[in-house]
Amino acid sequence: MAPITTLHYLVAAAALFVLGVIGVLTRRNVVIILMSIELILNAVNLNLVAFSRLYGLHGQIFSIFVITDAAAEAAVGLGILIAFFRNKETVNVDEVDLLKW
Amino acid sequence: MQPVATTFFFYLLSGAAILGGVLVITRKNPVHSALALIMTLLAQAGLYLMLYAPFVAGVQIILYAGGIMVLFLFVIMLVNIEKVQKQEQFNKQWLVGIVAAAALGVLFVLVYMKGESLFPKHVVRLAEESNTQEIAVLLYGQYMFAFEIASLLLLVAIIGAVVMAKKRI
Amino acid sequence: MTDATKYLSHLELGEPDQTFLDSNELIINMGPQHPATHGVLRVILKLDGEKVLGTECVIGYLHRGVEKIAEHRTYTMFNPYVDRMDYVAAVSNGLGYCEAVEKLMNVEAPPRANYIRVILTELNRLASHMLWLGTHALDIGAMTPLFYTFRDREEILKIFEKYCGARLTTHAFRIGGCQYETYEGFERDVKNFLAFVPPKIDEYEELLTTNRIWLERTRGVGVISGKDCIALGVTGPVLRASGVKWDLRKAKPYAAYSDFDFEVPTGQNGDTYDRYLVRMREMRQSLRIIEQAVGKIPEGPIMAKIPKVLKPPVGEIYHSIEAPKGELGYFVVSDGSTQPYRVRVRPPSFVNLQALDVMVRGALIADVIAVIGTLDIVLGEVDR
Amino acid sequence: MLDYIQGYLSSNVTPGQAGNVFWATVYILIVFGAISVAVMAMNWLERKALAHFQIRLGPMRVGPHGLLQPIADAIKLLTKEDIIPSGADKFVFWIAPLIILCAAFTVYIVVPFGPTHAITDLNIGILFMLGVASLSVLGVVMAGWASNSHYPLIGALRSSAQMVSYEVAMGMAVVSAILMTSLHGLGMYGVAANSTGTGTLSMIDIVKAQQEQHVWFFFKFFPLGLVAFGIFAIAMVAETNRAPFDLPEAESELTAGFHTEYSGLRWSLFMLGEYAAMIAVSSIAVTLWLGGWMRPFPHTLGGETWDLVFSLFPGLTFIGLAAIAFIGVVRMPKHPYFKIQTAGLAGFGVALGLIGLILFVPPVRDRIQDIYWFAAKVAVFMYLYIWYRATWPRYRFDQLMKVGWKVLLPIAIGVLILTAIMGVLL
Amino acid sequence: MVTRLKQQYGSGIREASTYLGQAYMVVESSIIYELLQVLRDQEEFDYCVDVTALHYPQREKQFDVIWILYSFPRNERIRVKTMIADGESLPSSTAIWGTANWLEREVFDMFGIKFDGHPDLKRILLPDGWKGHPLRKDYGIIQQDNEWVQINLGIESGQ
Repeated sequence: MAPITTLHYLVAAAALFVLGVIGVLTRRNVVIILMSIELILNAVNLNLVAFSRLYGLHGQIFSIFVITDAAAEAAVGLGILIAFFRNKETVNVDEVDLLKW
Repeated sequence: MQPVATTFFFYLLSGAAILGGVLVITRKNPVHSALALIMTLLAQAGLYLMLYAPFVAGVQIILYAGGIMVLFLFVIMLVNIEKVQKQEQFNKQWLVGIVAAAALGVLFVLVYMKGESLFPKHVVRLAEESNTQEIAVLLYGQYMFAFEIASLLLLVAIIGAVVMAKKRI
Repeated sequence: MTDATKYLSHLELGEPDQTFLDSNELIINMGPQHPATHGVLRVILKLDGEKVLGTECVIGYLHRGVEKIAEHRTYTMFNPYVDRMDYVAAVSNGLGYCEAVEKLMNVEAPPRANYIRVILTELNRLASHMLWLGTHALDIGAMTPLFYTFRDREEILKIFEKYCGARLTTHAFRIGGCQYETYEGFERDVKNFLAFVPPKIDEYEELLTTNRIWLERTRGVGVISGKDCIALGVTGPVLRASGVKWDLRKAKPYAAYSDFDFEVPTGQNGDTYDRYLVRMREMRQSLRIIEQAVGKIPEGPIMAKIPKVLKPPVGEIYHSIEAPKGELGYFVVSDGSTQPYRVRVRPPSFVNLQALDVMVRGALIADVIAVIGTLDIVLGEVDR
Repeated sequence: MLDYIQGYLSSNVTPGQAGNVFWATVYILIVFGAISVAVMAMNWLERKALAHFQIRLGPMRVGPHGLLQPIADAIKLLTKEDIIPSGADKFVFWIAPLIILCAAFTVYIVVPFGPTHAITDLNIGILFMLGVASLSVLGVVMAGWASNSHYPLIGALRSSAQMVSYEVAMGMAVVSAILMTSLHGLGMYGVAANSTGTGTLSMIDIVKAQQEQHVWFFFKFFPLGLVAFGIFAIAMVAETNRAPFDLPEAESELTAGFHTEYSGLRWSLFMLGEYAAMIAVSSIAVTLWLGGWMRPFPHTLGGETWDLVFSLFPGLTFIGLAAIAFIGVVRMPKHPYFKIQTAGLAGFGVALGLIGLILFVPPVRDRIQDIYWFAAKVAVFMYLYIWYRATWPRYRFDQLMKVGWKVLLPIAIGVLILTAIMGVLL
Repeated sequence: MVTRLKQQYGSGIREASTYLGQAYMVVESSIIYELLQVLRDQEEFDYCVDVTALHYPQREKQFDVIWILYSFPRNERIRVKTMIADGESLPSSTAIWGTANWLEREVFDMFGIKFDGHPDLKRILLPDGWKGHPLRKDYGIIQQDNEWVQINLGIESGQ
């Protein structure tokens, strides 16, 4: 088999990214949408780390920042979810179509 | 240390990651989705190790798999999944969404095909033995300001999450 | 206007503030099969996370109809049944019943019998408190005291066994006195026991009394005030730990208790730790009583003159004693026949258990366990 | 063949670093086998020691002094009916114990039993250990959720909150130890040979740093190392859900917490995971603060003679155990009923004695020393676990959180800052 | 005390004396609540030891309901007894003594005497769906609610 090059990693990351996008676009459940966003962020991370093999360590630094952001995003997102669930008793995004209730 | 059986492990790990990704977006039960996401994250940690990024792999395991996913599971347990499971899982625009995402994927692959020639021909040898030390030097040197901003971001996120999730303030 | 609506209008709320997660209160069943409910008590807990919003006790799983049985047995035949109620303090149960019937027949047990009764009852109080301590500590997570207390309780049971052949459901006393004369070496055994136990009690105290975790787990937990205790009819060590110095052995002395010098230990805070301390001190006071009783045990008959067939005159009597758990009362009604017309048992555990709800509201699950332990209930007595 | 083994034994890197797949596999098998045996031994020891604390005898029936009890238990658990509650999520229910078990065992990849006796030496060793160990919380949460029952759910919520909280204090304590690897200022302890100023996360290098600085981190910057170690020692008990922090499985409150609904094989996996995790966190403590594989007093009592004396310890330990076994043989009742038991115990004693004699042979002696001292230090922790369990009542949940966040964490951060200051000043 | 109460209630207190040294009084069921209230508030009987009942099937007023009270300050016990017929109900003393809650539930469970104003009057020792009140004299000693046993325990009979 051919040796594994950076391109292989990039394709794997693209696949994950696309899966994440599909999840965000098609699912109704907020929890799963948040998880899909995590998937997207991870795909980006994989790209960054793969490129860091070509251009030096900066990619890895960036991926660490991305992980930090993911943590913040998950905390806030799930906080919103809890508050929302407490008021509406649903976790479906398409039922959140009002700006105020 | 030279990685062994790179090809085999690459296909194993990336296959696991993508399979996990597919399961995340198709499962009805959010707990199963979370489990699949954990599989993806751990497989990615393995890929990071193969890419000479042990520190990122460690952070991935501690923060993602150990921290964020526990948070997810916690929240899933708080919300009532039984009801959610019986409902329609996909929204009305699911076909459009899949088509758009597929188009995006095709775009990615095309760009990679075209752009591969632009990549540097040789791979930078990253020292695995001192990876952590080098990252530390960069993080606390060149990226100091970004690091501080990230810490501020986390603080804001903590406060925001507490404010939103609290019953009565 | 009912109480509930009054409460709500006071808060100026139309209806309870029910958001979804609030309505997602957990209702869990603690028991009837649960390691810490001391038998088949079932407590339905309404929880908000770990916080207890309310409790309801469901009892009766061990109901055997003791009071109904009494109406179909003669006075003598019913005597062994009472041992099966509070089976960890069977001697106290027997004492209460025998004394109630004696009073109804207007006879009195001879002094020697009374002394034997006091010695055995106090030994049984020690046994009961030891069992309580072991299980209570086990509930709170300290495993070791259980085995220590069982080791020492064994010595008491040995004395019972030698005296009457039974260890748990002793049936030690008869109406009118005692059936058996003390065995050869009874006094020596009891004296040996008196020398053996105080260091052991010190040992328990060493493990628990100043243990930081024990203090944190018991101080300020399950607080009940003396006023609440009286309103809820709570008696025994629980009442005394709330600062009410009341012990039937002092208030209305029975058997030979008026002959002895002992103190009634009390607490101030009415929390679990005070109840623990009160019971520990009570154990030492019991030792004091036994010591005095063994020292001056009189000679003489052990059985009063009573007819072969017991036919108490028509009438009714309420007699109560200080059982290890609180006031144990017998309300005996006679219609002049050989069988009691009615025997009503006033069990201390049953009444004390009512206070559970007051004591655990707003506390955590772990406190429910601690409070059930500290109330020292025996389900055989609660359900009868 | 023999040359190959000999050639490997004289090398001075771990198989993982050497990239030697064969030896790495052998090591993995040895380590996992040894840990499983250690878990079984620990199981027996806990029951016996706890029993003796509580004036009982503990297991006595299966084999002499219950020595075969763990095997009997294993057989019982394997053949027991495996019950899955009807409302349970079967897949998650099935996978949860495996997650805990894998998390507990994967940690051993980087545990340094000796300078070369580790499966591999990762650059991020300690980070990897903490990360993988923290994965077991996922198994706990899933087990509690999948059981579809209230007690396991409460147990799981308690457990996850507890483990996540204590991980913070634990991490802080670990960081202060890592900081010490980079600090060359040694104050009253003298100056290290190699003071480069860069720290390390690698488990082997952490021990080597202690070797070079001539001090166990336990004693470094007294009392800072001691306090950090104390925080870790408390947090690790909470991490492994053991008494007095065993709230998630508090028997008297939640029946058995998150594994209430488990039985048979799956339950035994939980137990295996729990004990393996106990040994794992103890290994971290030993590596970070107690000098890992180093023998006591390597410098004060240095020199050939002392080396020889200390190298006799492994053999002497086994001879001592054999002696205890023979005392047991002598004290065994003389009734014919106990014939087999007496013979078994004697055979066990002989086996121990033989092992002890083999350990006196010089090449083996030198090779086994590191592992012996490491295991001895870990064993002390194991004994402490049993001791805690016999002595203390259980904390309440709010008190547990209070201890974690309001006591341990501030102290840990304070120690971290002070360590940094000391390192810069000295 | 007795004379004072007699003055207040006249013929409501039908009998007040002692037997074997224990004081008791028999009162009309119409004044029982008031009397208990007075006993607690004015006579300091602050501790309700027991609430129980007796069944005399041959009498017209079949049931004796008995309150055993104790006063901490006076160290005195008193039994208050009233009589009611089957099917009649009594005012609940739960508001006077918290103890009476479960004790009255037990009386209800065992005798079928209803207490008006009781917050939660339901069976306590026997299961909720049980038929019959075991401590009545006409309830046989081996009698049981066969139907309940068959439905809930799935056995023919508990004997």
